[in-house]
Amino acid sequence: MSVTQVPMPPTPKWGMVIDLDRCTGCQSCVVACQAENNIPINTEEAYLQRRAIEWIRVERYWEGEFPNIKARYIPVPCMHCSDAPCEPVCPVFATYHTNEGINMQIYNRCIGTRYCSVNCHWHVRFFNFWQPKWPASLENQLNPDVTVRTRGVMEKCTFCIQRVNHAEQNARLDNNRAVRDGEVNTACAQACPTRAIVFGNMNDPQSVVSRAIAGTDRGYQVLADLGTNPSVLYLKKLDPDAPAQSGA
Amino acid sequence: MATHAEHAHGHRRVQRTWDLTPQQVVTDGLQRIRAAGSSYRLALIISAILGVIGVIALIIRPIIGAGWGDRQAWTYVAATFGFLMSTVGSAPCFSVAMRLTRGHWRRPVNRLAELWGAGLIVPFILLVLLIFVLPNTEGRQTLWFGWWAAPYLWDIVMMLALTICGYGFLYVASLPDMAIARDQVERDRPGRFTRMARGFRGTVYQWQIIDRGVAYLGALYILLYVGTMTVMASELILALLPGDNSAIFPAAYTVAGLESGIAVTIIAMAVFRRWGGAGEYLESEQFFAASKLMLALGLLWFYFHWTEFVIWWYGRTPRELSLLKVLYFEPYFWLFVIAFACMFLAPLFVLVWTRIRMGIAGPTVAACLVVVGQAVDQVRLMSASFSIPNIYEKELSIIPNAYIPGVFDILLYVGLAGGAFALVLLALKVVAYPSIWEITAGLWLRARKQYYKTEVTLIGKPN
Amino acid sequence: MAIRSVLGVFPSLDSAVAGVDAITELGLGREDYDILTNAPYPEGAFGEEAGMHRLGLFPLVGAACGFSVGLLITGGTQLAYPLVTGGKPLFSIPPMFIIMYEGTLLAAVLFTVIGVLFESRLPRLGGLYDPRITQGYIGILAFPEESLADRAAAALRQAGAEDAILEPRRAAGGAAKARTQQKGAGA
Amino acid sequence: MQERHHLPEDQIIRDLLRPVVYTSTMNWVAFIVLGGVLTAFVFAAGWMFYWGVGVTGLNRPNMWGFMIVNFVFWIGISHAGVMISAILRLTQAEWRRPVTRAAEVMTMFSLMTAMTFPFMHTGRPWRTAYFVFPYDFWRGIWPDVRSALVMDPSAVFTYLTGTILFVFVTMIPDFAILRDRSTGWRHGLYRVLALGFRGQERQWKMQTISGFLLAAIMLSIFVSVHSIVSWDFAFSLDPVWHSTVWAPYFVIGAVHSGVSAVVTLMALMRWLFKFDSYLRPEHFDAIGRLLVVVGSAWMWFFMLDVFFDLFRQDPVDLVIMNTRFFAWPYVLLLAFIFIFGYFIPVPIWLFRRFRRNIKVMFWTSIMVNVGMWSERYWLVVPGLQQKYQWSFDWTSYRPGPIEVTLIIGSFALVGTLLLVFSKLFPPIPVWDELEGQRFAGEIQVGKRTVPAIVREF
Repeated sequence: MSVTQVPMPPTPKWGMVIDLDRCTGCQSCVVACQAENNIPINTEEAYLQRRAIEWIRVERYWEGEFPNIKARYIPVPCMHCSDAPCEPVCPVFATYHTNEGINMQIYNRCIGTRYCSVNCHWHVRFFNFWQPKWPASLENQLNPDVTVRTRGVMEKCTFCIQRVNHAEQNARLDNNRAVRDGEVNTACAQACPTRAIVFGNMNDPQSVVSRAIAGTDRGYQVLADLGTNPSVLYLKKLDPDAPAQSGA
Repeated sequence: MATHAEHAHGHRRVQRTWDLTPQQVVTDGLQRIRAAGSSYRLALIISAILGVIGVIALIIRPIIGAGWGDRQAWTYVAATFGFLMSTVGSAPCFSVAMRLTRGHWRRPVNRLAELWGAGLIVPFILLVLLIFVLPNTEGRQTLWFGWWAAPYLWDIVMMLALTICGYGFLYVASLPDMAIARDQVERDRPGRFTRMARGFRGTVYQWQIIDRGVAYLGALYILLYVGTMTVMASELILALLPGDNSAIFPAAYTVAGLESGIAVTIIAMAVFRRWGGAGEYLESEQFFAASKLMLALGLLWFYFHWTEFVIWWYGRTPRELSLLKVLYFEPYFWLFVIAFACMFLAPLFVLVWTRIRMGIAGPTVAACLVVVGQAVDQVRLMSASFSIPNIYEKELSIIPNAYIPGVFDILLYVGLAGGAFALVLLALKVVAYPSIWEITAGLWLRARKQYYKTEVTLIGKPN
Repeated sequence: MAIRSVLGVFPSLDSAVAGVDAITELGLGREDYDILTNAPYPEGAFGEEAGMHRLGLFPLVGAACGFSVGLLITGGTQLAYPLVTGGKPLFSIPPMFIIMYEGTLLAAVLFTVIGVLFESRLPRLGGLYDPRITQGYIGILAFPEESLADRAAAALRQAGAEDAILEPRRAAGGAAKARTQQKGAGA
Repeated sequence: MQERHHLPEDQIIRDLLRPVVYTSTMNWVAFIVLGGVLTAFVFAAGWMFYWGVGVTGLNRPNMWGFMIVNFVFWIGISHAGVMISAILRLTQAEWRRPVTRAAEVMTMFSLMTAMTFPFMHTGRPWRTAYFVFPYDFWRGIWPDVRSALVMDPSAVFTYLTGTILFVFVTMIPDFAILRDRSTGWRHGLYRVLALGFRGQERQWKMQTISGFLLAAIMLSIFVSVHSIVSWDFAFSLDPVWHSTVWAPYFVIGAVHSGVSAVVTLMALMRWLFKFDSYLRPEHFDAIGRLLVVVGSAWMWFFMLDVFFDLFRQDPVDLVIMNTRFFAWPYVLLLAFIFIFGYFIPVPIWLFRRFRRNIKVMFWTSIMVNVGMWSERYWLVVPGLQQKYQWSFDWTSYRPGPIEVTLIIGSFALVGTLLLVFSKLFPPIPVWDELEGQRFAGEIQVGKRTVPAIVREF
């Protein structure tokens, strides 16, 4: 079968910028992620067991002593490290790196050694300790584009891979063009009321996410000295009184 | 793979040592003390000249420009220190290890291993000089955690204790032979043996003291040696390399030291066999057993370095990558290759064959290569650590270029090693070889016996 | 000429050595008799055994095989399924080395054990044996010419054997084969 | 060695085969007690299979816990076998003879037990089994050789295969002895296993040489196994785990705990099977001396690990070291490590009188393993609790009842397997003991008779 060769569009590198100066700690990203990605309901019991699953979580730290105390928030999704320490430890290739810079998790392959979680220093890999259950009323709201995981497998933020794939499919059908900026967005970025989270193609200098990081000197990576080169970048909080919070 | 059993029915040559009479052992042991040979004198003169050259180089070098304060200029002093610690310093440990195994083959070898300890004063003096260029513990990586007078006082104390213990070990282990020399050689005019042997008459009590003294001093020596090497590896190398907290390194450094300690002992065995008239005492059994141990330590050398490498390879943090570069892959790559070939590949591929280990030449060649490898490896390590300009970083940001030695550096390295060797040769003036009392004690514990159609050796194992 | 084996069962070491002398007088060489014991005696107690063996070769061959298989598996899987993990090279040598090391040693062990069985001619099927040997009796298994067999048995008995068992008479070819099997090709 | 005396050969055979043919009351008691614990073990394992890993006390940062600790512990115990039999064979130490079999068999069973733990511990054990054997090649997904968890099974399987073969080869002559003295199904079993062994001179020669060859190979495997187990931890970037010294440190720790376990086993065998004239005080003496060296080397590596973790004064490491040294329960475990693992037993072993006292040796060896179990827990668990700066996520870990049952059950499992083994095969190599008798001699030196051994060269 001969097909007219259409040049392949340049490979994107998906990335995220989180502006801590804009983050209010409202947790809407957490809720959006929960709804989008079929994450089991985190009951009180799950929290008490320290086994809650939140692909993105908002960590809250206190700064200062009592009267002058300040709350600091840092939303933490998977960093999608370029040299992710969690990947080479998996014996069955259940996690690997796509050429679009996404740290992928393949649930079918996973046998649950939990080594990836042990070697993830951002604590963003979650294990299904129990068989996930939804109340009957919620069973019909599960996202059909996202696998429902069983017990005994790891899961984590996928940069809403179902949305990325969808956008790329559309672009491919549309004369194999590149995905345009704004065509794909993660649930957390979409839900963020203050636009603190921006998602997009890091390889495209014109994308919102590239411009967000290019136009500032506040950018940093969390645990940069591990040399894993995360794809999620943070912008420091601007604070006239206190030194900027670094690295959570 | 080599086995004892192949040994067992390969040749049935029986070592001649155990058929000697005690009188012959005494005669052989006192031979050199009665009349030192010309080759001995020649070796002593050459090594003494080397020593003088080394001392001159050591003094002149800072005067003609290198200066006292520049740490990098002291690279080769540190390398000499490390090299001597790994050879003359570690050989007595080999003696202790042999005593622990309680084999009879060790008896002619012990004295040779202990003898190297006579050179210990040289590394001690070098450390006293080096201590002035070491940074204080403020703000740098350190084992001492703000101890009083650390690191200066404690480094010196450890090294001093090691030196004293080494000389003490040599003295106690050869005291009975000094008494023999006192009675046999200096019967008419009391000399150095009379002074050194004191009142040793060989009473049961005195023998107990000797036995215990050798055992305790030996155990103490090993403990001190391991401790000192650990501390020195951390002071001279790890502490000067920003971000290097490789815990295996002191162990690897010590094991490399022990390996070359056995190597120098094997070389000494070969020399004594060839030129020292000890052919009846040092036969394939000794070379076989000593080289087997050297092979084992060579394998350990690789194992320890491999674990360090593979952890860093998996870790891949910028800190670890820069350390891999500075120590192994960038400026000192070829030095590492030589050390790797000499310290691991040579023992492995030469000594893995039983037939080679049964001979004399194979182990000797391997031992010489190990000593060369050790010398090169010390240069690699000390050059890497002494040329870091800013040791206070969290991780090494710039990999410095290789340190190229000057003429004085080389002269110093060779000269001081020769000087230590001269001291070892000098020690032979008061220490008998072959060691009379140990070999004689072994004579009683071997017997040949007819067992039906074959002849077997009985080896006594007194507890 | 056909061989017919004889097994003399001796109650003590002294009588067994006498038995060895007796059959040596009959003209049997060292390769014509074998000693069966329940534990090793110092080598050569019954005369030097001249058997060659190639046991040392087995682990070397095994190591070579294991190394190659390890190389194939580790190299092949990385090339066949090139997935990037953790920014490591697609063809990572250090981990290969570790698994190849295990493969080398595994095959070396397997081959050594095969070698031990092969060189000791195990498993053995048939051949003369007496359960008293594991009680501490010493068996002298002689392989005389068929014509000498009865005399050998008598000599063994004379030397102090409690029993001398003669192999049942067989076809000539079969007996010769039995001898090779019992003694081993290298003997 | 005054207590060494010559025993008639048939008495040796009879004594050493006694456990196979005679079951004492204590033996039955042991079977029943161990069987009871084992039932609990099976129940706990089944419970966990049914409900999932949720029944354990594991949580998000602490993804590995008790079961991994226990895996490391049993792998460590398994290192005794080869340490004892390989090193002692290679150095031709005469006192190895009665010790080797028990040590090797313990290696075998503790390895099997150890392997059950990572298997049970995975989220989907059925998939894990599928991953190990038979691998689902049809999907074209091969294991990632870069993962330490691929090296680990390969090393453990190599070690287990090697150990089983090693034990088998050294047991062939004993199978022959049993074959000639048994009837019924046992006879059939031993006949098959003995492979028609007749004790030809050539067969004995092969037996001796293979002892050396296999010992040398097993020694190389043995070093790699625990190194790779340590790399399961050290290849990660977790602070305090990511230490270059862990491989040899784990190996020497394994030898320390394993050799101590051999002492425990020897004392138990002596008591249970009345092997008083075979497992003599001189054997405990020799092992005690070995243990002083091994224990001190272990202490050196322990110190290296601790000191060089603190060497950089990196806050990330300091937090965990602080927990290890000052927080409950790690401070207690640390005390166990120091006191039970080293500072009580090793000074005791320095004295000949105590080394020759079986009761003292028994209790000190138990102590060492209490200390060494604590050490594994102390090393592994705190490493995950306070990783990096995410103090929001720091959590402690407490094992659940299922995990505790599994750990206790693992001891029963090894005990039962050892007991069953001793009902089928002699726990002391009979032929080796006979050989030892034949190779023993005496040398007269003045008024003293020195025990001697025969060497053929």
